[in-house]
Amino acid sequence: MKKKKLNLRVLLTYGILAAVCVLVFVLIETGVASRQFKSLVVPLCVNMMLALSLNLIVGFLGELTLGHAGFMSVGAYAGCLLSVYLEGTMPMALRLPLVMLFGGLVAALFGLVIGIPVLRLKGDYLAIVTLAFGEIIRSIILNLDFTGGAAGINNVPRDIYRGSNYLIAFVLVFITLIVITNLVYSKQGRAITAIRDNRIAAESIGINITYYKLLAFVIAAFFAGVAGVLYGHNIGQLDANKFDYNRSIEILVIVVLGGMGSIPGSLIAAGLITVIPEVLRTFSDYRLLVYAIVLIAVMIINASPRMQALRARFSVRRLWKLIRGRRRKKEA
Amino acid sequence: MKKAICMLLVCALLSLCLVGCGNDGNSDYTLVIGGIGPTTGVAATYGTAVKNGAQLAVNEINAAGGINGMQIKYLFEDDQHNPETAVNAYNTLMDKGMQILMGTVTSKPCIAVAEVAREDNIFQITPSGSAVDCIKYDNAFRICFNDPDQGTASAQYIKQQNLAQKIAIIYDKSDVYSTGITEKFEAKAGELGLNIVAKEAFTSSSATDFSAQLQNIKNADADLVFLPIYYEAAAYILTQSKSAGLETKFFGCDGLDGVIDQLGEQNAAAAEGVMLLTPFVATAEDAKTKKFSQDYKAAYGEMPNQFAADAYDAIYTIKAACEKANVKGDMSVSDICNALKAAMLQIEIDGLTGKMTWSANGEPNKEPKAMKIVNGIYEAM
Amino acid sequence: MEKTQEQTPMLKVENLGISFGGLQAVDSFNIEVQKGQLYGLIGPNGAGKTTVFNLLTGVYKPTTGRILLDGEDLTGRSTTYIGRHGIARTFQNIRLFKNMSVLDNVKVGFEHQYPYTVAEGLLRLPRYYRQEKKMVEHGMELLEVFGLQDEASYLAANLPYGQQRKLEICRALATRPKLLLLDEPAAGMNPNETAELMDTILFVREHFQMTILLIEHDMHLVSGICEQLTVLNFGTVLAQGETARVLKNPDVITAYLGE
Amino acid sequence: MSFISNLIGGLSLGSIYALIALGYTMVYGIAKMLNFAHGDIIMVGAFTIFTAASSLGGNPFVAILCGLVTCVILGVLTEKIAYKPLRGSSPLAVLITAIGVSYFLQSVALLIFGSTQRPFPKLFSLSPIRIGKDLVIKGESIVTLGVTLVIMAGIMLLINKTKIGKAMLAVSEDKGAAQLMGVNVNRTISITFAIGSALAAVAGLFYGLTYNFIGPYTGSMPGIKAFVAAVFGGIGSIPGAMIGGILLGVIENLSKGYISTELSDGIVFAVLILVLLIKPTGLLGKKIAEKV
Repeated sequence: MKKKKLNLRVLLTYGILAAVCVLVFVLIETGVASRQFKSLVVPLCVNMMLALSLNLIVGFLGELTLGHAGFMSVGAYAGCLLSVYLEGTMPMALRLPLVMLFGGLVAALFGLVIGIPVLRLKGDYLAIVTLAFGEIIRSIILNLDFTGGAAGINNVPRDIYRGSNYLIAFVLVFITLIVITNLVYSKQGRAITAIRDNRIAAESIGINITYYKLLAFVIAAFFAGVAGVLYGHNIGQLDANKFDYNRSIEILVIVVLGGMGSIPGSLIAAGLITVIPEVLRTFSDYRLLVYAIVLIAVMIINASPRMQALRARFSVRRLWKLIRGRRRKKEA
Repeated sequence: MKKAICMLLVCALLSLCLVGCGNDGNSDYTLVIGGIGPTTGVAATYGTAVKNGAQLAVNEINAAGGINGMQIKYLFEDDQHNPETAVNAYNTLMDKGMQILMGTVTSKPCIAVAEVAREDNIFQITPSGSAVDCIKYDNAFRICFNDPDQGTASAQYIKQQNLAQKIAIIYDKSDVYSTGITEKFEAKAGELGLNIVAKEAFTSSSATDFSAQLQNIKNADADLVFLPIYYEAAAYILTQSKSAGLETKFFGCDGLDGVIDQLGEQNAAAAEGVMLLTPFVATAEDAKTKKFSQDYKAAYGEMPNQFAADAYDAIYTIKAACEKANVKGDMSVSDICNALKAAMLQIEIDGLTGKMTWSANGEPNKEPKAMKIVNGIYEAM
Repeated sequence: MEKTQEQTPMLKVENLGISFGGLQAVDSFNIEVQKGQLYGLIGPNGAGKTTVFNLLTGVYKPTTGRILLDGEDLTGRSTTYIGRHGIARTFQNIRLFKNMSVLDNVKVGFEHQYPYTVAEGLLRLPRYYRQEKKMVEHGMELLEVFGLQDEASYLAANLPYGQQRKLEICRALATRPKLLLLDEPAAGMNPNETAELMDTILFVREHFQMTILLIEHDMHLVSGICEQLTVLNFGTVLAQGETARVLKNPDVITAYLGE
Repeated sequence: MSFISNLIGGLSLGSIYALIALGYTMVYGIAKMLNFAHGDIIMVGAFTIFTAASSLGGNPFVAILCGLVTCVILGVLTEKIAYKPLRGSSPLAVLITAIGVSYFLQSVALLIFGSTQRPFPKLFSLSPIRIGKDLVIKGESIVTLGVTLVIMAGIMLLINKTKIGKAMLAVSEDKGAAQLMGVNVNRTISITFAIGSALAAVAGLFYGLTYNFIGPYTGSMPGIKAFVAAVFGGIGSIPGAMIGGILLGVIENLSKGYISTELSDGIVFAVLILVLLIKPTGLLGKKIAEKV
């Protein structure tokens, strides 16, 4: 009974996302969509991947990190440098998966190396330490020669921007979504959620806290890295300053806005946060002001206890039950 | 169910920007020039200056009858100094029928946009994107100097005038402009036998307190500090060096222009004696600069900086090139670009930032002027 | 007496002690619990009962003494290790995984019994389905024992108090422990519920052949089901032995009623 | 000599961090929320003083008073409008609204004052102290350090010795229980925000005096650094925030002076990580043993 319901929810998420992807594809390929619309597609996918992966840490593991952009940058630099190196030696269809995997693995390795010492910390202390690691990574990238310093890398092949290659981004979002969903609804995912709900109880039934925390951290870092590689191959350049703590906070905004521990929530919020600032271009100078107000308003509407109670009263599910109840009465 | 509604909402928003950007069709009598730059975020000063400087030029040209009889429609989009946003801004402008691109203001976004602009073969002229890669394609030109040239020129000038024996550098490690100049400056200085005794860095996240850097320079006993940075950070350095009792000469590049206004009356003493190589100073006495500065101040309440001047010149350069190439309203974006590319090599502009001609690589040929701040105003050296 | 000599006791604790910054919370604590026994640990508030549990489960590391479970030395092991190697517990203040379903709470307890790798889980390989199916079956079996099968899909937080207690025991049993520690299982229950709980505990012992050590204040429960008792006072053992005899011990009565 | 000079530079930088961190900790420790907009309230305070000083005839005390009043009103209003509706939901939700408030204040300042940095009025003329030939201590730094110490002592007295302070402690422990004990939780939190924002105004004043220039984004970087300092010192600990701030400044300056100005950002954070790995609850934070 329960199992079916769960599968239905997951399938619904997959289905709606697939439908949206098809719709976007049709709009772009038939030329109905504007260029602005098209240029938003890949950044949106990048944000979705980042939000899904951060949600694993913040939503499911229940730990606050402010260094997600650091993993993104490590993955981006690793993958994009390899891509620059390999360009011309092999077809794109081979090179892209290879460099994405590489970027993801390097980021995951960083996640492991950083995770081992810092995951002993909790709460805001962990948040600060991850923020610190993100900034250290940025500082190091700025000081290394092969990363180009402040000038960054400017010759990353812009494969994803060209033609219909944005479809690759769709595929990546789906892979991220499926992996994260599968993880969450597995033994390992349950252990991770159990740690969030009650660490002490989880420990007492033999769950290895460090292992599962690291697992969540490493998988999240992996996808952040892949998202970074995707970002680099869309924009064609990397700049260490674009992966600072502000970027980490932006991802966190998406996760919290969508609801911690809600996978479809992350997807929807990524959409909102990517699209709203562009839609608000009509406000020109007042763009960011309006954005700030929208952010605060959405947050209050979405998360305040009073609004939640109100929503529960008027929820679609409740209405549906009411209608069904009446019908049943009539039949009786 | 709630999810479905939310997803629909996102779709609705997406389609809103789908519908919102139709072309208004009849562009026979207008020439659409698009501008891109940061008007919000930490680099907002530069973008705003460019936006305003160009607007002044557009107003003047439109009042005088436009370009080849066409009025200019000038559109400006914010990029928050972010390459991704800059590409979005570019595409938004393309949706709105942009025919010529004046931008972008900052280097990294400019490089990203240059890639896309090349694919569209749209004519691009950046007022202030100074990294070499900003104009690596043949459809792109620039008004400002590029970073390496400034570094080389500065070292040469210091050597020629024999300004210093021991040179210290303070540069912004996180900024392309600053690292670009510094790199070439060091190379040239080495070549010329100038002695660099200290090289101190800061980053965008520590750009207000310079006590340690200044102390290091003091320890190194430098007699000139080279500042390949923008005037905001320079203002901090100059005021703090005064209170730290550091008595060296200061030498900067075009980014330093604007430092007098930044310092304001109360800190004016800190700017005394600062030297810079720049194509433009807002307080210059020639009629053109005077009028520009007055108009700018009247319209926007503050003195223009070099960015505003570059943008002003960029618009007039577009005008001159369009007239030379006899650009017509019914020409396609790509045709305009091809015509302008040829015309750019033939025109000569006597702008706010000096007399300019262009070579095929898109770089302007113009002479920087060496200036020194004396009694609160610039004096030619 | 002969019995203890011929088989190793399930739990044997020797000279266990811990001090927190000079305060000796538990001192030279000895206990022997035989297989299948129902053993009670009682004492006034602050006597150090829960501290003993925390020592047994590795939450605190003892400063002196040894802990032997079925002959295996567990002294100084991590909580995770101990949880995996035979001691399961419940908590005084219920600690469920509140935002997970009832069934999932139990499934988390199966951590080491139905293993599959991360890759098998992510790729949904056959073993994932096989093991998950077994977990559901086994989990539902366990829930049925406690009459929780109809609530399997509820969030644990939404269960009434009494059922939360049961679920906690259920989750502890899911780890297939050799020894079950119950920390004040009857706290906050009315007499009817307590009576029901006593039946449940006895049933658990029968059904799973479980050795149980429990902390309790409710003397009715203690005298009703515990075979052996240890009384703690100020961190030291005040009395030990058969329930009826211990409860008659004048020292114990003084400790409980005051002088 | 240059060591002492660097140390003094670090102290002066650190005392600014400490001053900001005190206001941060106030709200952080009692309302249990990360007020990411604190840095921007500092910016608003500085701009208010700037505007008041240039339009109200330049009386410094009137200008400072204006700054204080504006910040207090702003702080209490943002709490009522943006944070209070979210009380009871996850602390992260409030963090996100605080980020929204931060964007909001920055955009408003950008629209009013433009993006160009403004020279902050020299409200007082403080002459630097010279010791020997090379040692110069800025007057502003000494005053900042002094004011920070006084404020720290003041807050500690307020919290430990007064009725409202007790109420604050109660609210920080458990809002529900405090309510039951007759503490007016809303009022207490409002007062906390009022004091925190007043401190932000003071920080804005000294920031302006020390660094001479203010802009719409002036507050964000010091805000983050102060957050780091507050956690470094131990969450909720008032002297911890003070020490955390000062140490952060000193470490930053010494690493610039003796290791590398190019890597200093990284070094500061590396030291921070090291300290937190050794002391996982900050320098003066209480180690909260979880009761099992």
